[in-house]
This record gives sequence, structure tokens and C-alpha cells, in this order.
Amino acid sequence: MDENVKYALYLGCLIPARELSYELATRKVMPALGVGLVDMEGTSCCGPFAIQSLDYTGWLALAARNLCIAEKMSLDIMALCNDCYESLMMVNQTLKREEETRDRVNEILSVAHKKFKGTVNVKHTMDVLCDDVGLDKIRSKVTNPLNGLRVATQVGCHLVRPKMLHAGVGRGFEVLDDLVEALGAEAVDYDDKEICCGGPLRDIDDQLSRSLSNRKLAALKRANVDCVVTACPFCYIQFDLGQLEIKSLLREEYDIPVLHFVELLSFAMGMKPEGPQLREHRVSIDRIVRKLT
Amino acid sequence: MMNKSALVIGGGIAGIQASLDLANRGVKTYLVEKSPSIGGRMAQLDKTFPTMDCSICILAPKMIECFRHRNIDLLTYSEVKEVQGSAGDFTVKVVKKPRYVQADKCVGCGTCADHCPVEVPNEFDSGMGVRKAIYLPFPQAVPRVYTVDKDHCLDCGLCKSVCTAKAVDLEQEPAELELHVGGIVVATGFDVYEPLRITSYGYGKYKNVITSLQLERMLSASGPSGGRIMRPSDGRIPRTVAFLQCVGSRDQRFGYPYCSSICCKYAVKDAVLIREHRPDSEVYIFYIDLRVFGKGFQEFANRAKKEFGVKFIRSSPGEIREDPETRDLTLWYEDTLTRTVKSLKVDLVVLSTALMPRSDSAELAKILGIDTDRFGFLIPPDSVGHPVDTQIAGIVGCGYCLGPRTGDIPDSVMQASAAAARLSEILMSGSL
Amino acid sequence: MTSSETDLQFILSQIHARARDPGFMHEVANTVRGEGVLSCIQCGRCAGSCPVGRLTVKYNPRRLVEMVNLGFKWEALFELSWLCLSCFTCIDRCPQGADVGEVVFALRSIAARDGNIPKGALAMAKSLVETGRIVNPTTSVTKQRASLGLPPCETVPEVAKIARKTGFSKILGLQ
Amino acid sequence: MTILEEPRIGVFVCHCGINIGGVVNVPDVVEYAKTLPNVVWAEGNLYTCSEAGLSSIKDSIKKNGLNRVVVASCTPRTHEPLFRSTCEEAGLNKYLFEMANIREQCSWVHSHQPEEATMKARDIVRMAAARARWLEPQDEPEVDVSDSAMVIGAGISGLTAAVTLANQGFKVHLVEKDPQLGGITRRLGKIYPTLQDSSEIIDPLIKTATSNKNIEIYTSATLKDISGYVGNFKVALKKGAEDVKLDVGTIVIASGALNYEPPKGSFQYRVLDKVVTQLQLEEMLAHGKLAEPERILMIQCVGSRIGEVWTYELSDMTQSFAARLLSKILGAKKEEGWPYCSKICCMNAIKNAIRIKELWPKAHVDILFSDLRTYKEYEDFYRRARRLEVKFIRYIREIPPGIVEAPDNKLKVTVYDTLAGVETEFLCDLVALSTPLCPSKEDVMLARMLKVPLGPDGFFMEAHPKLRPVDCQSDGIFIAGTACGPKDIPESIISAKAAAARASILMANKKLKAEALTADVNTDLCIGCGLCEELCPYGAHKIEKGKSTTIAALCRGCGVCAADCPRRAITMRHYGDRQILAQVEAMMAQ
Repeated sequence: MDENVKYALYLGCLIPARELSYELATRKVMPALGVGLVDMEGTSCCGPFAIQSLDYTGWLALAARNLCIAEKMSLDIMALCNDCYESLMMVNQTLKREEETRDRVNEILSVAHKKFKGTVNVKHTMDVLCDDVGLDKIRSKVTNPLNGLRVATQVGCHLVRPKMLHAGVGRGFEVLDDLVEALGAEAVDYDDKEICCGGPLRDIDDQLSRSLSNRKLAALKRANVDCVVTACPFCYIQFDLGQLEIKSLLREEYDIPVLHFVELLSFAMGMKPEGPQLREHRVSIDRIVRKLT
Repeated sequence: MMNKSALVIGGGIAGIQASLDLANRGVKTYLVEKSPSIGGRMAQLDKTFPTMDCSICILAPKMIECFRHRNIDLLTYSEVKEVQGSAGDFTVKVVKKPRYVQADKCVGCGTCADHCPVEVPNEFDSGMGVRKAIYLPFPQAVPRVYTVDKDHCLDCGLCKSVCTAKAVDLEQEPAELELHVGGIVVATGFDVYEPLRITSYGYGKYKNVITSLQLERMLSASGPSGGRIMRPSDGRIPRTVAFLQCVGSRDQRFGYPYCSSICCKYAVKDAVLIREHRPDSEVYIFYIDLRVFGKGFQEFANRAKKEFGVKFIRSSPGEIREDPETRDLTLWYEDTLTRTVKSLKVDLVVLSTALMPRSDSAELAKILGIDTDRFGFLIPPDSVGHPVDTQIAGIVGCGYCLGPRTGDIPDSVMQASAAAARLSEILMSGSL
Repeated sequence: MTSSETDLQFILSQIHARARDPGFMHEVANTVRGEGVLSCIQCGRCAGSCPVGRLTVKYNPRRLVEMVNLGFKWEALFELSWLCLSCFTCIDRCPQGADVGEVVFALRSIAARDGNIPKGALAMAKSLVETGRIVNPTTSVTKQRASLGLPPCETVPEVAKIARKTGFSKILGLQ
Repeated sequence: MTILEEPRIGVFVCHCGINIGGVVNVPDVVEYAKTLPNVVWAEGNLYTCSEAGLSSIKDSIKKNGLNRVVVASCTPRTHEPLFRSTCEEAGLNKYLFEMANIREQCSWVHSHQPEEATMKARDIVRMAAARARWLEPQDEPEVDVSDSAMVIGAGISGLTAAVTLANQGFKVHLVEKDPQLGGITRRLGKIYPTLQDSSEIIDPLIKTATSNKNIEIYTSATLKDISGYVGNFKVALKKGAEDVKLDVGTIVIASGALNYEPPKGSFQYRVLDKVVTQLQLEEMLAHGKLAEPERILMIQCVGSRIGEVWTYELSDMTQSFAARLLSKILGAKKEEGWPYCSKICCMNAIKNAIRIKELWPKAHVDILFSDLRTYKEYEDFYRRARRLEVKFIRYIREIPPGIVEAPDNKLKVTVYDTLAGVETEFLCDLVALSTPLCPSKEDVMLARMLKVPLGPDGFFMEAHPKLRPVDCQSDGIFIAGTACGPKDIPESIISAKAAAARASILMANKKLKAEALTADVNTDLCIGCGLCEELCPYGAHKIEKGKSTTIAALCRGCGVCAADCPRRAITMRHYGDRQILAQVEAMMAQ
């Protein structure tokens, strides 16, 4: 791979506020794999589903504003969050495709003294790992192979499906499985694997949202896995925090450790988790850490 | 001066009917068929709907009639390479592909095939059974002459040494012949859609998800399973079978937008056959609109419902899941008439797949210099007023190569006779 | 999955005709991302794929479109459209490209325009306009970030400007 | 009846690859055949039907002076013509050939009992040889075929058939009961899916027909009588006042179909004047008799697909709903109509919906359907209507839409939409009922006159629904267009051309060989009782001068007459008592 790949790091708002573990791991792992990360100044929220639905143009402008920042840095964006990725990617493509929409949005952006040109691309961390780094390099960097670890993967809908629609290409749900196996662990299949975690219904219909994740967790239990890894901070919350909620409200206990894939990757590369990283997991990951270190 | 002879391209039921009508009308007819035998798709079917006639049994006499007719020259295993001229005077180049078996010597005994060491998936059984590298596509093939499939032949020469008729000639060369005809009938038929792109149905991934043509072959007494319906995964006779309609038809995304217009009918027919084969079986048909139009079809569907207890569910299932151990299949679907989402466990799923143009239809159209629609079917410029005419006078079409403008077998037969009539008009009185 | 008691109640409640807006199909079809309603042939592949539909009959993407086309604005806007996960499975599988998952966006934007936004969504939206973020770090997290040498999460006033310009603030009832 | 010359029978036993040879011991059967009376030659062939096998038969006929040939192989249905013509090529009358089926009736059904199968094969061959001894040469009577045709009905199909035949130089008599040509097509404004004027199709056709010198047109004509047989039909008709007599070789039935009229009261038809049939709506549109409507509602399958109960739909419904349903069903009176699907109504409705939408984009059009059957490429047509915001609502028979009058002369229609599970009301200006094409009463008379059968659906019945879709059971008579069942315009044109093609074959060949297998009356024994004339389903017997005679061209050789003749004066050629008894005796003999 090209030795000096650089990306504008787009954190969004959920990760820096709630999931430092993901952020820290990423900041450690990516450079170690030869991927340079540059922080973006003054980014706002990407305009996820709730907002997209309410004001189409507003959503376009909001996301476009963030894209403009990357354009100024003349760097492609690496998004850690599926929703951010989905939102930015869709807007980027829409504005590149539709001229008069672009003009309308630029007219709005003028209040922020910004102009969308369409000079950058948007990637998700998983894309960077697969395309720029590559499975072989990852394998070569594994110093602490996770042999015997049974891992279930939750890719998250918005990493896979929008890509199929808008770019027509895209990896299927096997993307994380490939990565997990590259770390020497066993990627375990389970029922309803390709089904949504229920995250989007949080705060709109909590009961439904919970029964969805409950259903998935039950399937994970059946598959008796050591842990589940996600590529999306929303899926993460849904499973991690979700297990506590389900325990108290539905009286169902699963105790399945939930990790961000990048965390797992860092362990495999022999990095030790820092304090906040451990504390943050509401379902303890000590078992896993002990197993690996 | 009109040359009172005709070329028919394609030896399926449409091509056969057109040839017979022309020949009986006194027109010298050349019937060119790409594969080793005439018979086409109809020869692959088990029973035909709604009369439940054995398909090959009613077709075979017509095939033999073609073979015996003094006005018909049968050019099987041959392809049209070039066409020039205009109505009343076409010059056609036809290439006879080498069979590596001399037609005049072969008595069709099959000893060669018995000794041939190579086994190849049998395309006539749509890949289910096997045939040898020297083969007769099916028992009733016309002409009854064996053919060497050189792509798979090992050139071991066993067939040559065992053939008492000395018919095998592994050095045979392709022969080109030039025909002069007054008119041309195109009857090249259709291919069957392979639903690989509809990933949520798992065709190609799940063994027990098959296409309707594969089912027809299974039902057929001369088929790979000798008329028994078996699960490809374990050979068990399925107790619960589900038919999924409109797989690749009425599909803007993964297949073809048109309605193939025969699937609902044959699905009902096959469902009834399965119930007859195994009375304790449960058969479901998942449809969007049950299109059993045409003579006697609605009445038959009612009987299927009332007498044979075939279960009809108005729904296009969302996905099929396979149980990795038992290989049983679970359908997730919404019964749109009760608006409840359910799952159903079945032993076998049959996908009623769309009919699509022949892979080489565009190529042939180019040779003939006629238009095809955006899918690759022949398209009559005036499909209402002159339904079998192409834009070149003296070239007419019939059968499913006209695409979804055709329906089932009777439609094809009528179009074939109509095509023959068009040519007769042109050849007998020069009226274009 | 069989209908639970509450679901049965729901079905019965649907049987009585409600006031309809005959122009609703037209309105939705001409809203961004709403064209899909005209492509639908009610085959039900979306409903057979929808994760929510498997848990409750309250949300059924196919039926949602049928209700829109019949002009049942009330059901479409208030009950049904907010239950979509936007997981895009329906869009992925729809043979007609009717894209119910997209239609839902159109419906929500119409609802929002009329000031009907569920509490949860409204809270997120307001936070977004006021701070530029839907989720803001707690003071302890802010400290922690600093101690770990991570860049701070500052608020983004530009967002409010944009929101005012697009009329989003007004939709949210902010001046 | 006596054996004319000493029979010299040759028996050819076919292995049919392994089909027969794999079960039956063919060499044994061959050896056995040699021991049978009058068998002078017997051999086995791998495939008697292969070129090799056939030439061996011909050689042997010459070499061994065979005057009877028996082939023991498969079924006569597929192969008898082949072997018969082989015998003819060797100069042997084809009626001196006999076939023994040792495949379908032996090796295939007894594949697990080789010994027994071989014994049975011996029996079958013995019986065939026994019958062969009594076979007699027969010559097939040749019938002259007049090269003129009559086409009944001058709608789109009749006109097409007439023009197609005339273009090939045949004389055509085109008989139409109406004063003008064009049939139901003229009543249509536009044609789907092209939405072109129907006149664009029908007018040029009428022009060619009227200007073609080979076509004789009889309008306002009624058929009085049709007699005779293939090649020689005698037709009597009345054209206005004058009587006309025609001699024609072939007849094409293109009498068309009617548009079904719902009974008074069904869906308020003929009770409320704003309820019309789809065809009436079509005419209103064509003649600009329709003012801009707010909403028009169309109901499909009115009077078609009768007797279909969709129990599978009722099964799962919620109790309260099922209860309401039941009351409706009990309340609803017996539907009248036809069981079949008329197949063109869906496209017709969509066509008119599209026209209304194009004329008045603001108008609403709702189509109530049970299955939307836009088959073939008409699916595009359906899509086009949806894009124009035509609303399709799936209703079910069990809850028929209720129609009542509403203020400011509108109609209130109550519909249960199965797909939404909602009952809802529409205020509309007009309700159009899509009614099927159905057979006309006159068809019954016509069928009787032509001695051809009607199907259970009342339409003319084809000889074989798959492979002979335009032939009648009786030779020389063909069916075109909707007389055979609902068809749209392209399909009618195709079937008309097909019928013309089939008719032209008979007429072009001028002569027709009739089967020799016919009734033979022994006039010495016949007392002219007329029983045969009465019984014959084909009208092949006539009593002339107190004696029965047979019209060979009409006789199908069914044998009813021979079986019932009180004087045993009638025998069937090629199936005489002696021949059959010989077979029976051979079966009994061991």
C-alpha cells in the first residue's frame, strides 16, 4: 500500500461523547497500520436519520458543510460511525450527481461561507482497513493471534445497504467476518445476523427497539459466542447498554461482551487497553482481555 | 419471381408447426435447429396444461412427421451464419456443425454411450442428471443420431471401436451449405432466467431451492429421477413444497419487467401433479396476481384449490433461510390478504422463473438485419395489426422469440400457423 | 408470528373507514423520495423482509403504501411511518424499485412540516440546531478528553444559521 | 370373407435400444414368430424405425416376397404412419401392415418380470400375425376439394381470415349478419396497448376486403343450412330477400363473441343510470359523451370468474371480521355469469383509465380488481397507469362493493380493501363494470348446423387445445378469433391467420385422401331401416332408394353403425369380424 495514506478523521458526535474506547483504539491502531489521521476542525453532527427525515435540504446542507471542511483539507474522510458514513456518503453522491441541488445547497451554505465542490470521497473505517491496509498487512501485524476466540459480528445496516444502492458496489455482511478471521479468531454465524440492531427506534419506540436487540442477543446466546464485535457505535450502544436495560426491564440476562472491532484489532496487535476503555464497557470485557493478554 | 421455398430457424413446437404448415402447403422447407435434436422446450416438459397430456407423447408424432416429410429438409446441429437478399429471394449460409457421427450410418443403438467413460451434466435435464460425452439428448430425439460433445470428449476412441455401424468419425469437419429461399420464419424460442441475483432466495446456495424447469424434468418419467420428485440435498420425497411466482418476472431490479405469462399456469399444474404423486403432501403457491387467464385455466385453478387442496397465498416472500443440518427451508412472508407476517417451513422450494431471450438472439437478429426490443426479443413494428411481421418483408417470427407477446403452447402454435400464412401470402401471390 | 391481543385491537380499529385525503397519494408522490408509492404492486416482499413487521402488525411497509394510496393520511403520518428502522432491507429487495424505506422519509418530512414530530426526534433535532451536536459530552467526559489529550467537542453555531435559512428552526418551533 | 392369396408374413421385432430388448428376450420372440402360421420371415432390429431398420423391411418384402408385414415395437400412434409408408415404398398396400405394441403394453409396464414379459410379447406377436393373415388391401377414396372458402362473420378475425385466403388466390365468401363490416372492434374507441384509434386497424382491413376481387361479401345475411363435408360443403343463406347457394371446400367460423350484459340489479346495473359497462364507458369516451368527472370507479370480473370461493382468504381473518363477512355472503344473492377469465378486461379498464387521466389529469380513477392480469408485456401498461396515479384496489367477491345514490347526483361506493384491511367509501360520478366476452346464443344454432361441438364454456371447441387450437373436430372447419374464447385484437388476428393457413392447405392440395377405415354396407342385407343414419354422429349414412349408403369423407370409422345394424349388413373396413376374431382366437390358443 501507499505508505503515506492520510484521512480526515470524522468523529461525529456520539463517539467523542460516549465511546472514547472506539476513538482511542482507532487513534492508536490506524497509524500503526500506516494510516495517518488528521482531526477535522469545527465539524458538526452528520445529520442522521431523525434529521434527514425532517428536513431534506437541511440535511444536505448540514452534511455538505462537513464535507466542505474535508475539501479544504483536501483529504478524503474516514468516518468511524455507520450513520455518519451513510449520511455523508449519500449527500456527497447526491450533490456530485445533481447539479441544481448542489447550487441550492451552496446557496444555503453561503451563510457559513462554505461551498461544496465535490472533490473528496467518504470512507468507513472498515473500508480503509480492507482497501488501503488490506487483510494481508493486518495479518502480518497480528502479534497476538486470537486463536480459539468465538466472535460474532454485527456490521450494521448502514455500512452495507446504502453502498449497494448508491455506489452499486460494496461488501456484504461478510466484511467483518473476513477481518475477524484475519486476526485468527473464529467468525461465528448466527440467526438474524443481517437484521438491524434496533438502534434507530431508540427514543421513538423503546419497547420495539428493545425487543429487536433482545431477539438478536438471544440468537447470539444460542450461537454461544465469546463476544460480539461491531463496526457501528449505535449497534454498540444497543447491545452494550441494551443488555443492562433488557436485564432490568425484560428480566433476560445474556452477559455477552460487546467490542468495537478496532478494539479487538488493537488487542490482536498486542496493545493493552487503557483504563477508560475498560470502564466504558457496561458488560465487562475483562474475560476477553484476560483471555488475550 | 418468388422462390417457393422457406427457411425455418428453430426446431421447437413453433418451428415444427410452421414447417409442417408450409410443407403441407407445398412449400419446400428447410428446418434449421442449433441443437442435435428438434423438439425444443416442449420436449422437456412433463405434462401440458390443462389437458394433462404427456408433452413428449403429443409432440413426438409431429417431430417424426417433420423428419419424414418429403417437403422438409431437417438440418439439425446447424446454425444460420449469413442471410442476404430480400423477400422471395434470400440466400442463406448454414453451417452444419460436426457431430463426429455419420448421420446416415448411425442406427442410434447407444452402445457408444454405454462405453463412453465421460459423464457430463445433462443440459436437457437442466443440469440435474448426467449424460455421456457421446449422447442422444433424450430418448425420443429426432433424428435418432448420436452426437459427440467435443468440449468434454477425451478422444479415447472407445465409441469408435465399439460402434458396429462404423458411424463414429472423430475427424468430421464442419460443412457449409447455401440455401436459396423465398421467406424465413424465426422461431428460436427462449432461455430460462437463473435467479442468482435475487440473493435473499438463496438459489445456487441452498440445494433444495430449484427452478420450475428442473421440477418439470424431475416430474418427467424420462427425467433424471424417473418421474419422482426428490430433494436434491438428500433424495427424500418432499412433503411440503412451496412455489414462488414472479421470480425474475415483473421485476424492475433483478430480472425482467414483463410478465412471462405462463408461470402461474404451470405452477398450478405442477402443484396438482405433486399432490397426485404424493396425496399427503402440502403444496403452497405464493403469487402476486394469480394469472390463470385463457381457455380452461381459471376453471382448472378452481379445481386445484377445491379438489386438490393446493394452498394459494398472495405474497412474494421476503427471504428463504436454510437449516444447515436438515437442509429444510424457512420462508419469511406476509400473507397480504390477512396482513400477517409469518414463517413457513418447507422441504422444497420451486422458483417459477422468468422466460428470457436466447443468449444469442441479438446475434441472430443482426444476421437477419431485424430489430430486437430492449431485452433482445424480436419486435414486430406493428405488434397489434401485424403481430408476426418483422420490419423486413419475407421474414416473420413466431413462438417465444417474439417475447412476452407470446403466451403458452397454443399461442406459439397459432403464431406458427399465422407465420406460415404470411409467407404463403407472399410466396403464392407476391403480396407483401 | 400470530397477532397478539393488542394487534387484534389494532386491526379492528382499522376496519372503520376514516376521513381520507384523496390527494394524499399525489402529495407523497411529488415529495422528495416519495415517488415510490406509484411503483408499488403490493407484492409484500418488503413486509416479508421487515424486521419490525415480524414483531408487530403496527408497522407494515406494504400496507403503509396502500394506506397512503388510499389517502389515509392520519394512519400513514402518525402511527406507521415513525416505526421504520431505515435498515433499508425493503429497498434492498423491492423488485419494483418502489423503495418504501425512502417513501418513509417523504412521509416524515410531510409530518414534520405539519409540526408532528415524535418527542425523541424533536429533542435530537433541537439539540442539533442549538449545539451542532445531537449528543454532547458530559462535563466528566470533557475533562477526561482533556486529560487524555483528545481534542475538545466545541459547539457549532453555524448549524443554527443554516437551520434558520432552510426553515428547519421554524419546523422545530425555534425562533 | 376368404384369404385371397396365401399370406407370406414377415415379422420384425424391435429392441428399441434397451427399451424393449432390456426386458423382453427379443431373439426368443423372433424364433417364436418363425413358428407361426404363414410367417415366412422374422428378424430382430435394434431400431426398426431407424433408416437401417426401414430399409431391411423394404429389402425383405422384395427378397422374401412378403405380402404382409408385422412390426412388433412401440405404439401405432407415433409410428404406424412411418411403417405404413415404408411398406408403400416397397410396393405393398399400407393396409397390409400390422403393428404389435410390445413396449408401452409390455416391456415398460413389466420391466421387473423379464420372463413373463417375453411370454406376453410372444402372445402379442402371435395375435398380430393372426390378424395379419386376414388383412386385405384397401384403397383410400379420394375427395375433390373445392378451392373456395366461406368465412362466417366479418369482424376483425373474419376480415383477416378472408383477406389472408384471398391473397393466396382462393375464392372467399364472407358472410356477415350485420349490415356493416367490422364487428365489435368498431365499437371500441381506442386499442391497447398502443392507444391508437380502432379505425386505424379495422378501416384498412375493410377496404382491402371490399376491394379484393376474390372476396364475395354478403352483409345482413343469415345462414339457412350447411350440409356436405370437407371439400364439398353446400351452404344455403338468405341475403336480405334473395336466397343464395354456395359450394365451398372449407369453412372458417369467425362469429365472434358478445359483451356480457349483467342482469338488472347486479351492482345496481340498469337500476342507477350512473352504473354502466366498460364497453358503454368506452363508447361514451369515443363519442365525447363524458363530462369531466371528479372520480370514476371501475369494477373488474363482473360476470366472470363466477363460482370461485377464496376460502384460503377467509380462513385467517379475525373473528369479528369473518362474522361480518358471513352476513354479507348470506345476504348476497346468487351471482350470474361465466366461470372463465375473460382475460382482456384488465387491459381494457386500464386503457380507459389512462385515457381519462390524459383527458382530465385531476380526475381520480379507481380500479377494483381481484387479480390484475396484465399478462405478457401489458405489465408496462399497468405500470404506466400507476404512474398516472390510477388507484388499484383489491376487493374480494365475498364482500362485493356496495353502491348507493348520494347527494348532488353522485354514487357512494363502499369497498373493503383486502390489502389495507380497511373498508372505505368513494363518492364517484360513474361506475363502470368490466364484463367478460361471452358466447352468443346463435352459436348454438351455428354449431348444430355445422355439426361441431361447443365447449363447456359455450365457445366453439378446438380439436386439441394445445396443438390444434384453430381446427375443429370435423375436417375442413376452422375457428378464428373470439368464437373460440376471449382474445384481444393481436391474438384474434393471429388465430384468424392461423385458421386461414390451415384451410389453405386443404384447398391448395385440391384432393384429399380419406381414411379407408370406413363403414361398408352390404346392400343385399340392408333393409333401409335408417337406424345407422339416425345413430351416425358424423352424418355419414344416407338412405337412398331404400338402402343405406356411406359418405366416405364423413365416416370416422367409429363402428357404431356396424355394431347396431339389426341385419349385420354393415362391416368396418380393415376391422372386419374375421380379422378381430382371428386375433381373439390367437389370444386363446397356446
